[in-house]
Amino acid sequence: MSILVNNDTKLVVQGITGRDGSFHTRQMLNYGTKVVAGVTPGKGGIDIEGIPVFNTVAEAVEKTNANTSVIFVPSKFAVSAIYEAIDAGITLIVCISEGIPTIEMVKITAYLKHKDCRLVGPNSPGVVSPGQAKVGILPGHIFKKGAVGVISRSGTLTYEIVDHITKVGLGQSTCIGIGGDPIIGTKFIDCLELFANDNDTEAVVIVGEIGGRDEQDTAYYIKENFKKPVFGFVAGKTAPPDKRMGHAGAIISGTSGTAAEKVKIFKECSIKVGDTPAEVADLVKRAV
Amino acid sequence: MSILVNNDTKLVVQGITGRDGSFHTRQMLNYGTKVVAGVTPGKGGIDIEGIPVFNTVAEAVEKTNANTSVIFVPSKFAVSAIYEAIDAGITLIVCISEGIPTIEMVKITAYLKHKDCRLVGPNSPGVVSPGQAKVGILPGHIFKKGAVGVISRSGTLTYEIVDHITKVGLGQSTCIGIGGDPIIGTKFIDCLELFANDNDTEAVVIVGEIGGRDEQDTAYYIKENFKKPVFGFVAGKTAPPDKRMGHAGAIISGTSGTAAEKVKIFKECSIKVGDTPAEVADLVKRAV
Amino acid sequence: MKIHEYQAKDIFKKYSISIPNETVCRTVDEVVAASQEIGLPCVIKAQVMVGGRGKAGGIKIAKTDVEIKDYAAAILGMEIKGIPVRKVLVSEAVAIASESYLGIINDRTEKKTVVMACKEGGVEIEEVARQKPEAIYKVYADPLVGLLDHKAREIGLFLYENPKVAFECAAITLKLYKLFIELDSSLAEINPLVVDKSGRLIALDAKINFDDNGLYRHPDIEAMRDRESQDENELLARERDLSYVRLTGNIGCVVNGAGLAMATMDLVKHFGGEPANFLDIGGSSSPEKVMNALEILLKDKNVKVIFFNIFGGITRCDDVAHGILQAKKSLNIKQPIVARLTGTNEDKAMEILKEAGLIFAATMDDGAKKAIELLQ
Amino acid sequence: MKIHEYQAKDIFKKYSISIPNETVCRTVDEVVAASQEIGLPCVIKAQVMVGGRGKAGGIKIAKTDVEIKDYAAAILGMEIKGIPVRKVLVSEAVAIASESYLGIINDRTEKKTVVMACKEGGVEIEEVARQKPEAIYKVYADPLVGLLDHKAREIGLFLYENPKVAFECAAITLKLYKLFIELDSSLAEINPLVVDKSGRLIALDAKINFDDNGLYRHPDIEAMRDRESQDENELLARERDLSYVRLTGNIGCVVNGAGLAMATMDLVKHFGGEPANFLDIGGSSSPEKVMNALEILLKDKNVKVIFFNIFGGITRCDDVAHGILQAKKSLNIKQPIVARLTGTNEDKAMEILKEAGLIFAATMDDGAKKAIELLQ
Repeated sequence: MSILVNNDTKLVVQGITGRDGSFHTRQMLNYGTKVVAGVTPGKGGIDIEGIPVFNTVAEAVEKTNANTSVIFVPSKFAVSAIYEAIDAGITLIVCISEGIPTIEMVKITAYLKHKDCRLVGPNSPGVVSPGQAKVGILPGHIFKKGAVGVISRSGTLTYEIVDHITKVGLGQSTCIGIGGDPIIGTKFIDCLELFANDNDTEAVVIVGEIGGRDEQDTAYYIKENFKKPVFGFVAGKTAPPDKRMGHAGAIISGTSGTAAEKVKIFKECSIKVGDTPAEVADLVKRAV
Repeated sequence: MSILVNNDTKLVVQGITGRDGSFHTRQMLNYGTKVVAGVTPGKGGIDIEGIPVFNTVAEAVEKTNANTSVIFVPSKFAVSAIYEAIDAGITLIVCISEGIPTIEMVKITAYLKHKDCRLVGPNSPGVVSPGQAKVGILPGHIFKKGAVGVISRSGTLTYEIVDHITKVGLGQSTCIGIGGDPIIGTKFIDCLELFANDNDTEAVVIVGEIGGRDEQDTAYYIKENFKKPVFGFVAGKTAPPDKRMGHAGAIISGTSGTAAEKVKIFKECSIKVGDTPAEVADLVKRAV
Repeated sequence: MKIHEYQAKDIFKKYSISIPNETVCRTVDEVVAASQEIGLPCVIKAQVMVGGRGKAGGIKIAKTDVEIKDYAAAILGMEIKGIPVRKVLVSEAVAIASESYLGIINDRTEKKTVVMACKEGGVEIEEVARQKPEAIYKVYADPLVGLLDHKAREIGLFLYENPKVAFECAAITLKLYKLFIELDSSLAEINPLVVDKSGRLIALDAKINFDDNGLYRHPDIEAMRDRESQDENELLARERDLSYVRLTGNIGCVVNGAGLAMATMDLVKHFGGEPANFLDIGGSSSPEKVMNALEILLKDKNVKVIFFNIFGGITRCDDVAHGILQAKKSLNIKQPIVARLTGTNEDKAMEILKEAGLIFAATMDDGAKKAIELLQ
Repeated sequence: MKIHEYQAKDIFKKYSISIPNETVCRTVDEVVAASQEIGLPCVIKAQVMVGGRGKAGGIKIAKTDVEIKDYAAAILGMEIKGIPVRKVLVSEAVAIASESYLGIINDRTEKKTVVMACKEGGVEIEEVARQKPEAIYKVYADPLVGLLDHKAREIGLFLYENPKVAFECAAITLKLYKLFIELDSSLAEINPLVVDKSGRLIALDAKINFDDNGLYRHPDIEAMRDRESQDENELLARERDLSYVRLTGNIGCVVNGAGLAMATMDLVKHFGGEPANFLDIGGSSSPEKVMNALEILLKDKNVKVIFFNIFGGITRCDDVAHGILQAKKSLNIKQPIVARLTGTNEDKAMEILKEAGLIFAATMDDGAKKAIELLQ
């Protein structure tokens, strides 16, 4: 089954004519993702990698029945791209673009409230359901079809952990990079709700990091509601307070949002935590 | 049965300490309306006409279970008063205040969209269900309990027509002054939907005026959907174009929104139209 | 509230919407000076707040210095629909490649702000809406988020095939929307919006109306009100917080409430008379307000009979009666007064007025008929 | 991004939030002049962007001219948490009747802007949130409509019993919210907000942080960045579009991706080493970016070993390898380099680097361990 993206995913690439957009369109096509359309306002009519390009997402949806969008536009235009996708009736938006002001995410969240649409990201590396579809920039070759769901706030750290999971002989049902910004469309708990109902998923790995209290809230949620085994990792144990560690959301405010606090609450909620990426894969391997 | 206001109405008066607020609180109490609270920010703690005054609507609702609000605050504060009532969980707001900028009504309409709350007005004279409750400034003595629903865009013209209806020996189930502004919370059609399900209402009188196309839309709606007899009146047959006739919404734009156009469409949709207020009452009398 | 084209263009300038090079002038000499500044040919446009200026001869292109003087003199001397032309706009003659229409209003039915575009410029949009609605492309702004960029792009791509022009149009649409919202407009219109020979978009004409209910928070807009070209009675009524509109008949109407005031005019007409005005004295009317109302009413020399139609609710009939008495004394009213006063304190009113020489009416119908009879 | 108290107060002034009469000074002479202007007693406050200035002796009340000089000299000469004090704010000593806390942030969990108020001023709000959460009154702004007036009134009525003060506080709350939204703040705080003896509300201290992602649309805010008091390596990294944070260890880390960079630091520590820095070279990294990264890294003289941890995805390992080769040549790198390069084009990278004298590692764990070993 998998979650979010699968064989029914019909993808429109927003910003397909850009450097990243065209490169990853090729990568996604190679992986077998059904990329059906591209959008770059003003460039409607051309083809990229054999994919028709439209001026508007609405037109792309009308002509190709696209249901999922991936956004590769520069940060200044990403907000508009998200609204356009929502208004066009896209049901899943994966925003790779980073650098969106937080207050715009506050507004987008409110705008999404009564819409039948889910946003993953911004600043997401993408979503992959191995063997079915890859939406975003995650490198396809590290994945293997399997029963471990992965949810992560970061990009390359996700590759690292997925790679370990694959190398210990397990595979993934779906891997979601939820993005490293303080306010994101889809949080750990939202993914867990989906994984709970996905028969293909037997265990879940949560890759968290410093900043905010999403991991903490998720731990309590898991303790109360989530029946499948969950494993955790938290990056940033050595991060100093009040410094932004790359991701806009990765910042310890005073003494809150530390890795130690998150690991502690994970453990209190019976979530096994790996000290290193390799250890996470070993923990999963031993349990399933 | 009646609609909107009845014996279960528990009213909070916003702006109760003002001249109009206190005067009409007395009038509404005399009529038998269950006025349970008043609100004037900063004056919480006092009594007006024996009614406790609170600083916030939320507090009034919490302490008195008020479910309906009537707004008598100066126009500059009316927008805030409406939002406050919505946020406090009031389910019917009757806004007597006039002079609210149109764009604020555009916003309020959107804010109300997913809320369990109805707004009547602004610039409404109020709502009366004779024998049960009077919310607003309509003079109580002209009403009589009966089976005619009245919906009107104006104030004193409503009194005039209600008075005629009463004098021909009929009474009213509920009379709603929907307000004379271009954008209002509750329109003719909204009231008709409620009257359709009200067993106490056997016929409906619609008192329209120049400006906009609400009467026209309503006429088509009635033709298709509304089974009870409807009678109409349209004020402003002699109004010149492009002049605001008192009400912010009573303005003929070029050649659209004229009384002639409205009367024509009423008649096309089999709605009997009275040429004078007295004639309207006679038409109703003859039909029911 | 309406403002002149030149005032609307000043606002456009503030919002960085391109307009032609132009100057507003009050005299022929100013026009000549402006035309020398701008260069020939020049367009001279009458500044009056009514439609159909072109048809009335209020817009001319002058190609020579002689034409400039002739046209300026002609236009500055003319009346358009009864309104004397006091100012003209002297404007560069833009080389037009194409014309379209762009306008924003609040849609009463949808309860949203709507942007309307049409590939034909210079049209009367309400006429197009009636005759060829499919020619108008509409996008609605989200009331809370505003006009989203992609909606503005939709407008641009509808009007223009060239992406560069389409995106410039989208930018103008966003500016026009910003102006519309920030200034509490009820109409913001660029008609026509033109592409000049160099591919630039220019607002050739501008129309902005304002929501009267929003004016209190825009004193700078209120200050633009052209008092010269407004009816003095209407201005006076506005100052005194009364709603008054002058009509052409001879029966002066004094009514409480806008709907009833319209119905009263209609009734006078219905029974064969001609109302002289719309006049709403409002809700809680004091004797002073009645005095003020009569003073304004009587400035209209056409008024031969006065018809009071008061349905007391908040308005107390005795207040109105006192007002009538005072006015009769101080204003020396010669016209007969028909009074229909019903509702709150009507008995007291009768008592007050019993020796005032009024003609009383029991109903609106009765009052209207008596007023008409008095004219014969 | 953070700014100083005096800069935040300049912004407050623009938004009509009352602040004390005060002046920023760089020298003792300036402080003396300012104190004469303002009048004694005066408060002298160190302008450093860290908490706990008071405890560190960075805030003093001077009652005499002698104290002014002494305190000014002392504070302008001190370091607070390692940061030298270069400026002080000289401020009137406000007669305080009561102190409270008012702050605005974006709540990550609720995904809404939240206003927080507390009846105790001068507190560390995160501490209160942990210890006594019920002492904090929160109201959420509607993300699309904004902070509604009645929500601001709620804050005012929570903090103050006197309605006049409560409404003044509501007005300040709306201004602070406006500022927060318009300037892309991540924190806007008045702590303490005081009522003075005459009943007026004054922002005695001010703190505004900004969302880095929003800075591109606020060049005026970007211009407030205090380059003097920031780590020069961090500034340089920012200019070169790299994410760098200096730590105190000796193993320099070069990583692609923020999460992996943190995990790399953690791993070094896990195996007993000390990371010298956080350094994310980003996604599509060119050889130049690797060069830049190494140049910045090597400015930190504590770095004894360099650990490259690259998981190629968009980042191509061969680009990184070229960067390392170039840097080795031009920067004369003496420290040993441990390289773990996996993913896209890793084979090419190995080929490029085979004679570069690097220590290769197959995994992160392996790389971290080797780096640590090299120190011994």
